[in-house]
Amino acid sequence: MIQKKFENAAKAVADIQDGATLLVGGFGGSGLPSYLVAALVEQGAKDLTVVSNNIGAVSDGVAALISNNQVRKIICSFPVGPHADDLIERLKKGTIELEIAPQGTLAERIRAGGAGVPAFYTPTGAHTELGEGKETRLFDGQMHLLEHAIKGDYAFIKAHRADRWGNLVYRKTQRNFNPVMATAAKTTIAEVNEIVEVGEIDPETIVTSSVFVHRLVQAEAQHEGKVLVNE
Amino acid sequence: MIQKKFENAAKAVADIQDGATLLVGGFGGSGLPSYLVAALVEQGAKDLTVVSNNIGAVSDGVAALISNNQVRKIICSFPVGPHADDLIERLKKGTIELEIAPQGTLAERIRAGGAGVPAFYTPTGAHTELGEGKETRLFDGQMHLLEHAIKGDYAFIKAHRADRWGNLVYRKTQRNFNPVMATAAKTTIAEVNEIVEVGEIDPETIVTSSVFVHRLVQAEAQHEGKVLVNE
Amino acid sequence: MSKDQQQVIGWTMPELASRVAMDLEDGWFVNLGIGLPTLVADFIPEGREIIFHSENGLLGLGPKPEPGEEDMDLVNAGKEPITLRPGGSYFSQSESFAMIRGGHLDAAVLGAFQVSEYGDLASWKLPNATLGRVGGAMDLTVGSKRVFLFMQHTSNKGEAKIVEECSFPLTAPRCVNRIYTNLAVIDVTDDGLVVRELAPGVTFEYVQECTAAPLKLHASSDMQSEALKVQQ
Amino acid sequence: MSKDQQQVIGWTMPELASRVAMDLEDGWFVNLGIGLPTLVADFIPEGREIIFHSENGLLGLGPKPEPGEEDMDLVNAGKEPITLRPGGSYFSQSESFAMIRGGHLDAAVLGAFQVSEYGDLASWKLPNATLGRVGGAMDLTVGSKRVFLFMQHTSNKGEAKIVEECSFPLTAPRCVNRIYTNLAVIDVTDDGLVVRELAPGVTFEYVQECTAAPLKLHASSDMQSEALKVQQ
Repeated sequence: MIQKKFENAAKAVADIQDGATLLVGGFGGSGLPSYLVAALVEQGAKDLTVVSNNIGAVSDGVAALISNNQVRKIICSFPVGPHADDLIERLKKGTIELEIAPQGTLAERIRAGGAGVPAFYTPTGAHTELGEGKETRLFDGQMHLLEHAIKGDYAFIKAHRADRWGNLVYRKTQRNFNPVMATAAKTTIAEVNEIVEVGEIDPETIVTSSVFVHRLVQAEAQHEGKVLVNE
Repeated sequence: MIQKKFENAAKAVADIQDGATLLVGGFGGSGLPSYLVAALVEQGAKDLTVVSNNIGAVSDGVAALISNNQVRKIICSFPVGPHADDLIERLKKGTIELEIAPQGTLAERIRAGGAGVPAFYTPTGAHTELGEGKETRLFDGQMHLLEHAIKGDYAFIKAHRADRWGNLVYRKTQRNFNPVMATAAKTTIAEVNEIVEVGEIDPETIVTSSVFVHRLVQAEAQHEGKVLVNE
Repeated sequence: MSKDQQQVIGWTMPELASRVAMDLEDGWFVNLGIGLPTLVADFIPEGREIIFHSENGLLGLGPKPEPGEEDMDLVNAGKEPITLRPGGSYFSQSESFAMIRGGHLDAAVLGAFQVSEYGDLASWKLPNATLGRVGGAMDLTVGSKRVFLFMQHTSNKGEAKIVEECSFPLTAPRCVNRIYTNLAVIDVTDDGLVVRELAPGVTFEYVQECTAAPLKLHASSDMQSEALKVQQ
Repeated sequence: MSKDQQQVIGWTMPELASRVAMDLEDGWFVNLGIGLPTLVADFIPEGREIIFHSENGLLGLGPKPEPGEEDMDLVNAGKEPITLRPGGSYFSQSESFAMIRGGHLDAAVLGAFQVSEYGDLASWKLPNATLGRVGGAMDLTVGSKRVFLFMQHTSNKGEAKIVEECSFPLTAPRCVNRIYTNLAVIDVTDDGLVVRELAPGVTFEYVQECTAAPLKLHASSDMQSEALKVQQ
């Protein structure tokens, strides 16, 4: 019988090794899997490549992993905010690498990773600093960049409700990067508010299908609702 | 005030010109916008390029446009079935062109068209007859094909329920090609069983957002449920 | 088909479906091709949850509906009415094939016209046909973690379907992992085709005779398979 | 900002927001950038339905919630709590940017550091900054059918923001269609920058003085704009 639920976040993240690539959902504090991130700070895996849209909006997001010196490289679109100081300091020391990607390119690269598309062309970023060094090609006379898929060893995502098979529904703009990241990792771990029996979620409303979710963790009460707007 | 509803299918398809590219949703009879197709048979536009997964499963699908000599080129994955005879005859006479695409490549090319991605690489079809003449490239040592986006001048799609803004929900496997084709046409015309007021569809359940739908037509009773499995 | 003696040599198709089902592991996501492979769904061993995928846009394919209960908005990849199991979900073609191409399915069980000793598959077009019917076959063979074939060992005319090199148009090269036929279960390995299991009453020599590529016998497969209980 | 005399020359920011709102047509889908552009939502003329897009994944952005009614799962691209209008919908980032990049938005109203006479935009990174904040700016400028800028005519230090060539890192070249500032409404045309409208009490000569690129006066814009009623 399919059973994806782990007892707690610590057990769900226990096997993450140094050097792993990790996708972290959320947009600021909304849809951020903060219980899983906290467990990984505790677990201590190092030299991580982290892919996440924001890094500094809230202290219990990716910023916590950076401050704890667990991140070797960060790929994001918006590396600013109240908790970006530790990132700036490490960039100056050269102990962390930063790759800035336009938000849509970031989302599409992750989608491509989940969809078996190794690379695609996009007009976004052409003729800009972020396109420098990238392969270019004209389509209909307009310059496009070749962008490559992003895949994770692990994805940390946040959803509202799961069933035992791992089907997920989200609340409102909590979706953001979560559904797309769920598709692009070898092991997708979902932090959810509620786990229900199979059949209790209307099949027409399922956003992330069970095939994409490998582990489920019930969010702990103290982590729910803790995150404030840019703190 | 936004008002996308047309009085009937005839008026919704009236401006389709000879030579237009048309995306037609449906998988066999399921999710087939047969009322719109019937109106286009009546309207008579010629030299159409039609993109549709199947052509011969039901007589009131794309087969009807082929039999009525309105199609110059057809792009599909499954050009067989009980109503393919007229296609075969026209292929032999050279009056129609057929492009067969793997189903996933077809879906992804249409998605790319809707998503502003002019081209992408896929492993599907490499080293096969369907990959002949296509640009290839190795990723991780595996051969991939460069596939180009498909966009339509019009898309005919079928959905279950719409609201006045054009938000859509589908019933079960009626989705098939409909949500993706809805994104890839200059003018998307949706045939629906029911049109409700804005706010009556739960926002968490909307599959096709209003931005993708330009015209709404209420399906006529005699066209509903008419389509049988492979007839 | 009625002239085909192989129908009564070795496993019947339901028995073969049951044999394939034994190899599908608890929790796997599996696509069953149109036609014969759909039989597999009826033989999942008790207590195992296998989630079937249909490329037209659903996970959690259930059995056929009772007569009169058919819903034309709920069909499988063969356009036949089916049902959805609790826990099932619906999605569009682009999502369905993202799932397939992205490597999320544990196995696809497909039919075949020909398969080569290297695991090349030909399944979508006969050599002289005006039209092919590719559907999702190329995506499934390229994207699925495992490709299993479910087929009669030879063609209706008695010609070998397992060959040194495919003469029919390819679906994908080097994609098949295991071949289930009425005569045997055969693995495609780096070391060539290896017979893992023989159907009751079938000898290795007979299988080789019906096969146009060299076979090896797996070290542990010298026993006839006899314990297969068809659970219908 | 407090030293900025431009705050009281020409239009106030709410007046400017109202001026932008006048140009958004019934039924348009529009993205409002973080910061000043969000003001526009408050000034949509009666009877017009404009559907606002937020790139973090919604269409149908409504006003800010009442104090105490904030829902942290319902935020805009600035991560501020907002509401959803009836008819609104939610979607993921990949869908949101497919919408943007695919050309489905009628307009984006964005802020700017600099804009060139050719419509090149610089808005994501200051020249000597360690970090840029690109977010969705590059996608929006490339993908939206129209790009409108909503900005103070000059920088806080009084430097021209409308220039012959951007010296700051580009967001996208040749992407801006119209510039709304406290002083004027300026079109980017094949024929250069054309002033379509002057704020009350502002002369063409003054606008030119505050601009580091040549301006033309539109044939029909020799009258001062005075009829702008701020509907708040």
